[in-house]
Amino acid sequence: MRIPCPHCGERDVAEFRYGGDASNVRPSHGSGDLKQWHDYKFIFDNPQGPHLEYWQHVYGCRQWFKLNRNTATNEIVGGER
Amino acid sequence: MLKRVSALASAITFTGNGLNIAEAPDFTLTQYAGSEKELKKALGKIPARMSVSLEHDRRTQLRINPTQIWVIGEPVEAEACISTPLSSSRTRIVVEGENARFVLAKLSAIDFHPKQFKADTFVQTAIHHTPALIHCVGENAFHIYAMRTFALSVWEAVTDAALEFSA
Amino acid sequence: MTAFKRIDKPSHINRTKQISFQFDGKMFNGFVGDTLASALLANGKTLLGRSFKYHRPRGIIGAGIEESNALLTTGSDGRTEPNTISTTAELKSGITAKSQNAWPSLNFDLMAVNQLLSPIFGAGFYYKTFMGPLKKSWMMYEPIIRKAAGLGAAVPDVDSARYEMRYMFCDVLIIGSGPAGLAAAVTAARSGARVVLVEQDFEFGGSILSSGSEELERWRKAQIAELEKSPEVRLLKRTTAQGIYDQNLAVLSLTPENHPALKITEQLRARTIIMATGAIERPLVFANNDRPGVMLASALRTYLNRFSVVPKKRAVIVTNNDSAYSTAFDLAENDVAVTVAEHRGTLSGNLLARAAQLGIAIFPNCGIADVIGEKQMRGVRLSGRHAVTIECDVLGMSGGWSPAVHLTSHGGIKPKYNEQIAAFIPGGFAKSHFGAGAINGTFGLLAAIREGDAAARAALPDSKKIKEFDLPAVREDRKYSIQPIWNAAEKSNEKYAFVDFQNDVTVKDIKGAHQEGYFSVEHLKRYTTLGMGTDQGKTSNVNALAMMADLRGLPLSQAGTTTFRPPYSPMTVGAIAARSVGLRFKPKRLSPLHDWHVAHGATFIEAGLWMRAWFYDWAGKTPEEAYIKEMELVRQNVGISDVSSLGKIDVQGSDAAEFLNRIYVNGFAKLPVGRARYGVMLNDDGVVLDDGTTSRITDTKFYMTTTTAQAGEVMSWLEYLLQMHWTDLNVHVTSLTDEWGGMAVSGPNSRRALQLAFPEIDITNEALPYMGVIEFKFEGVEVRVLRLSFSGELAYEVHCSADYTTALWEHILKAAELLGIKPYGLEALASLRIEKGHVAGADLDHRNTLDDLGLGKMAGKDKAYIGKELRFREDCQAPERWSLVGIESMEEGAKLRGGAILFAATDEIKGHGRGYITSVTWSTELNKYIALALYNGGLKHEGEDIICAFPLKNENVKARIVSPHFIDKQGERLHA
Amino acid sequence: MAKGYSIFSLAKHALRPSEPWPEAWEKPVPKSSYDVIIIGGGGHGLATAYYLAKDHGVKNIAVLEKSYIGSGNVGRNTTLIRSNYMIGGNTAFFEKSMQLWEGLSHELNFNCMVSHRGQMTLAVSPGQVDAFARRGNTMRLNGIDAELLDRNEVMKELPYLDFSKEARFPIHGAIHQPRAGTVRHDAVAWGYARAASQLGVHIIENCEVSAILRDGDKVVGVETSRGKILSNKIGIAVAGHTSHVAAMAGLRLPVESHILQAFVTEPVKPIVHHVVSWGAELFYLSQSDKGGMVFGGHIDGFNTYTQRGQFHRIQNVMECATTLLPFMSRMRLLRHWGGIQDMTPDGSPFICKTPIDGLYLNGGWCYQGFKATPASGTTFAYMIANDQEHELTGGFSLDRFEKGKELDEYGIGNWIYKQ
Repeated sequence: MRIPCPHCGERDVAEFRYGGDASNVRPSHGSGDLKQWHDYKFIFDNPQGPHLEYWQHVYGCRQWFKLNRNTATNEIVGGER
Repeated sequence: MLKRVSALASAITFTGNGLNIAEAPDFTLTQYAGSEKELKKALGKIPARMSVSLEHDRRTQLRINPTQIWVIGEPVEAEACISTPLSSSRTRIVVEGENARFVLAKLSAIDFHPKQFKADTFVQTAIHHTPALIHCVGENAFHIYAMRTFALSVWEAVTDAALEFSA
Repeated sequence: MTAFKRIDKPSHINRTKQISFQFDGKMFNGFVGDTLASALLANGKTLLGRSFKYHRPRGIIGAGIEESNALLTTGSDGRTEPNTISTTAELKSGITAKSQNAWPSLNFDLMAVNQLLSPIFGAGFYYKTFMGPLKKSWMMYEPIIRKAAGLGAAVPDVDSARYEMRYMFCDVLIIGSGPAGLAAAVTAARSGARVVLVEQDFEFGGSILSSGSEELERWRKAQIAELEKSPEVRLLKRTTAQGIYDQNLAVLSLTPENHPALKITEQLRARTIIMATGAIERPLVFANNDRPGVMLASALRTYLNRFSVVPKKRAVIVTNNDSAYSTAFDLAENDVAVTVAEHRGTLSGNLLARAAQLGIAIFPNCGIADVIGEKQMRGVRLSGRHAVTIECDVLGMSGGWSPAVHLTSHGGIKPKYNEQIAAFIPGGFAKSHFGAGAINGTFGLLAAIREGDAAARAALPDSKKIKEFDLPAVREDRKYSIQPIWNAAEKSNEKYAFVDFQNDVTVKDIKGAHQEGYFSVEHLKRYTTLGMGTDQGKTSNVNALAMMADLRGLPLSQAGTTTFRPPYSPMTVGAIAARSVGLRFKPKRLSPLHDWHVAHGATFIEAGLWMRAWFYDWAGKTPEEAYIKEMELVRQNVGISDVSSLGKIDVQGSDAAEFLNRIYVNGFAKLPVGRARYGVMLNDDGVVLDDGTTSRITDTKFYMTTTTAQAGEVMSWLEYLLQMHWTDLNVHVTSLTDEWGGMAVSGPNSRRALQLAFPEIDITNEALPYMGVIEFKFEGVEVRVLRLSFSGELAYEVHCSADYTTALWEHILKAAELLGIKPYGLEALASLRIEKGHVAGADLDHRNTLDDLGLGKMAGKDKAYIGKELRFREDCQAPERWSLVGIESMEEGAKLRGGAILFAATDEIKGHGRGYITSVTWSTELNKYIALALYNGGLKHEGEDIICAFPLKNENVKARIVSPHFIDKQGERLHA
Repeated sequence: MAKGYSIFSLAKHALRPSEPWPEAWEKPVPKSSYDVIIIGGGGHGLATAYYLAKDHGVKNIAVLEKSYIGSGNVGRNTTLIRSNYMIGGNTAFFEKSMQLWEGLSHELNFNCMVSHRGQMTLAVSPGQVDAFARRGNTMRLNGIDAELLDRNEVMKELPYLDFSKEARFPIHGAIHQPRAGTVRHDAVAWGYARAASQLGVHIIENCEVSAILRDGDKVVGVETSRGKILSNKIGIAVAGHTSHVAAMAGLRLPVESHILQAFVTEPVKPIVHHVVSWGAELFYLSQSDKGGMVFGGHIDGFNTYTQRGQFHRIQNVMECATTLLPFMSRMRLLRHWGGIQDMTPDGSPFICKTPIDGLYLNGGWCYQGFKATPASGTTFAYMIANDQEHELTGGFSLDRFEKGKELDEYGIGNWIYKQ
């Protein structure tokens, strides 16, 4: 698979670190709401289709970014910085 | 001054058919970090984008991500932005000669074709599972900036890939 | 009695270059240009191996990669490889080849007795027996059955060969160099695009090489010459496209010439891919169709036209389509008597006329009833109304052609059935993939060339400008007319009618699978092992699927098809691993002091990727012996230890203090400049992520340290938070792990040692108190001294840039030599911290909460920090959680062991216990074994007696729960 | 002719070829309603149906399979079984599974080739020896077989490993579970299917569930490609697609689907007589009865349903194979494939009730679905029959993350950031 790094261009997936689902919204720092953090941390749509997710170009520019990838085909649908 | 010791103190320069590999030590590397404005203020001119290096004021600038620039050369007095000395953190290996691109192609999943990877461009990629910056400094001349602690393993990987060009 | 001979006809072998080779201990000769198979045939060798299950004698079936029988163990220069496909193996001087799966010999194989039991040994018989008499009876039968496993034997030693990997890129990848591939390559090359042409054979040309046509040979050479002159074209012979992975990654296996590597794996990223992979001929299924001498019709033509090898006297051809007549005619033209058994009833006038001209007798409406002969066929009996017996040397069979759709299947596209050619063609092509020639079911030569040209034009932008293509001056393509016949076996002989040769799957097996309900394609394959051999069903799949469809009364288009998996042909494991094996498996991470350690008697140990000095020979020869002396040195005097592997992170920016305050459980906002603080970080889930000491260098600049193991994780985590979530914070983080080296100078004499080393610097307790930090320049080098202690003694960490760490280390050793300072290693370092009760690697296992480690009080009550919410989940706060305690051995001489399970003194020694020992050391201060452990309820049980159970060594050791701080509980030494 | 499988019935059939074997499992037309519906005709679903019929007297059961039975992970795994678990909620469950494996061929009258050849897990540091010792001690204290071997003992048993100075991660010792081993994976699906079918279970292939029908908080049936089928009890056992099927009932789960790749080489004569796994990386290998080396490593490490693996992971597994077992270098890779695996945040599964009445969940098996099959079947059947948890599966609940009761067997913690 090739992952388009928004900064370095398309690179091999081996240069990246996967950061998981990016569609769950991170609760605000110190929100104090256990349930909110639980749902954010543990519950996923896990769709078969477009999936918004985090990647870090860990062997390259070390930048994290969001990527929309189709989990049914591994096609890259789009990126988001 | 204390004695400087290279991570490749034990390495022997490789000379082969259309290929030389050696350490290129004694450089000064400083990282400057900040917003576009801060970086411009501190460095004067900066590269507009990543992947293309900029020669400015007898220094080489490599923009390694949107907010950080490596400067190779004398450090700049930079009040406007954050600076971090990194000269010890990287070990520089020079690979040059008509066969250099074939050697690099065994190390990284990067298109090293002369039309794609030209002089004064660079990539940040992986060599032997470690991060490396490869800078094309001439038609067939390259600087590899390897992590210091991995430098010997990277050196071995580079010279091993060169075996077919042994003299 | 031999069935084949070499004739004088010009071909692709080079008769001026003779090569000798060995087969089963005897020497033979062949020529440059031969395959191992063609050379063996030329020498009259037709019996080459035994089949997997029934040990039936087997010969050569094909002339290419589809071969399922003629597998040999080959070797040269002391290196052997099992299951070499002899029909593709290029004949090389000095090669030795051996037949496989025969005992005691190929000619007389005792295991052939299995054939007699074949009525019992039908498909799936294993599942129905070998169950009794006892519960675990399979353990009794398995070793016997395993003995019969495998074809060749693996060699249990190190592979002397070198393999390489490389990463390449191109605009157009063309797979296959037959007429379609050559045409595509030439058109693509004319556009100036970067082209790669891949051919699995050691010659370009594909089917042209077997054609015997001078005009085509001229055309082939002209195309290759043009390609060789194009600067952006790479021509890769002896290269197999093994698989197509996501986003056009083609994986190629190359066997290079004049290269230090035996094989090269190339990962080729292609903008577009043109598949000109051709087609594979199918066998016909009839009784004893596996006898040596029964071959694919096209293979006979290849052996004739490419290798000048022909059947001695007479060949019979059996076919259901026109393609086999090319073989029949070429053989007849070369003085081989030919008879054709034709399944079809009517034939075109042209064919009949040409056959008559060449004296070929054609028997219509008939097939083969049986093959006569065992280790070499001697004749055939025809079926149908011409039930005659014909003596012959070989039988060439053609059941039609199957396009090589494998690579399209790798991407998940299912093949679809095409009635007209009675075969599966690609169900489509992915975006940027194209097909040309036989893969599309286009079997004509000129049509294939036209498709190749068209595919290249489709693959390229601005293709109109490309120069038109020259076609060879040959007659228009013959029609491919086929009347499918999937099972030509007579009912009584179905158990000898082979569908999958290598795995001995017969028509009877397929019928059995059907009866028992194993209908679906995958059930059929898995139950009968059809298509699971080294050939992966290249010749057998379609026949079997069609038979099953017939049995189910379904059209083949609805019966489903198989999914082809990479690799296309078996791929050497070492060639994929390439150079990252053995010592190079993972890079070694070396401290800037590494060379010094090597020169001064250190023994190293792997710690993740790091190589760390474990112990030094001044203290002993084994770690057990050495660490105690090294500990004593630190407790009584002063030692120096390399801590360069610690993660070090530069945290700078106007919001740096706020940032640290968020990620650590304890407060960092008010840490004064020039002071350090121990901090603990949690994950979002409230589990401990890491700990370390962070110092404030200026108001906006911090120097963070992490554990060696978690340095990379922590760095990525900080970047994640800053780049994705807290983008409003003005903070920059940079790893300094490689930039800075570090050494711990520890022991009651450590201050004296540093005073000797840096007499100009004030490091009195007042100037540099516990958890203080100072910076100064020493001989032009920036030095940072942090007063902190892992050992519990008065101690300092001295950090400086990695280029000068060795010089500084040597300077301190020299300056403090008179004190008796010496280096100590990781084992002593880890033991010293156990005595002090500092948690580290073994105790931190990603399951611990802050409270488990006895650090709950550190957390700020009123401040927010990462992990705070989930840290307070019900069970994370349960009082019976296993938490940190110290343990002292109560039995003299009895060793405590890591991994021992802990029980209260009155407990039955059974179950999961109340905890376990995480790390152990001999305490030089207490003169006994001590340990850190996690224990149910933790220090509530301080003073209680326990049992440390280690059933793996049948040990139960009495011990007591104590505070984990074994020494200097008040911290007097730290603050001295 | 006799339905039972034995050497005698084999001989009888050989002598009388005109009398065919009956279908291994019947292929009935679906009825309009059942007492219990199991969604998923894989190992777990079929085993559940079998134990429901056999142990709980439920007669009217359907297993709905969207493709052919065993088309999912039961036919894609590397066939390993073991019970080397040390966390309270896991040990007894996986040991129960091992005990059921021991008698399975007899129980099902179908030879699943349960081979207790032993598993050797190799430690590459003194610290790892300690960690393995903890595991082994816990096993022994729970009545499970385990042995600790030092380097020399390993060398004797597995002489083909790299014991040279060139080893990047030298072998310090191993933990051995003699009863661990391999099972012919497809046979497990077929054996359970046949045995369940003989007890009257309807196994309905090519029947894809498209909706779970509810009446308020209760399930009432499913919509399928073969029509509507009613039932008040529905069990989900669809490894790899758990999120997708649970979403039909409006549930969101702590599950992400990943691909795990597996590999097989050409067959060769026996050389590896154990299951071998490695502590330097997740890597495991055994030699099948047919002679091929069957092996695997890590998941690829990102959500996907494609069943197509990434090549850099393939490279990594070949590097492991060649580094640990140097003879593997010249072996040839015959085939590689992928299975979709439901990963949970703590690496442990779910066998539990759901917020919806009558809907039961079995999934999230991570790396350990195959070895769990028999225990998963018995305990899930118990739960469905009695509408309450089996004592062995109390820890496998959906709410454990909310409670902080993670069952983190391997200390993978925040696994999502690990690759």
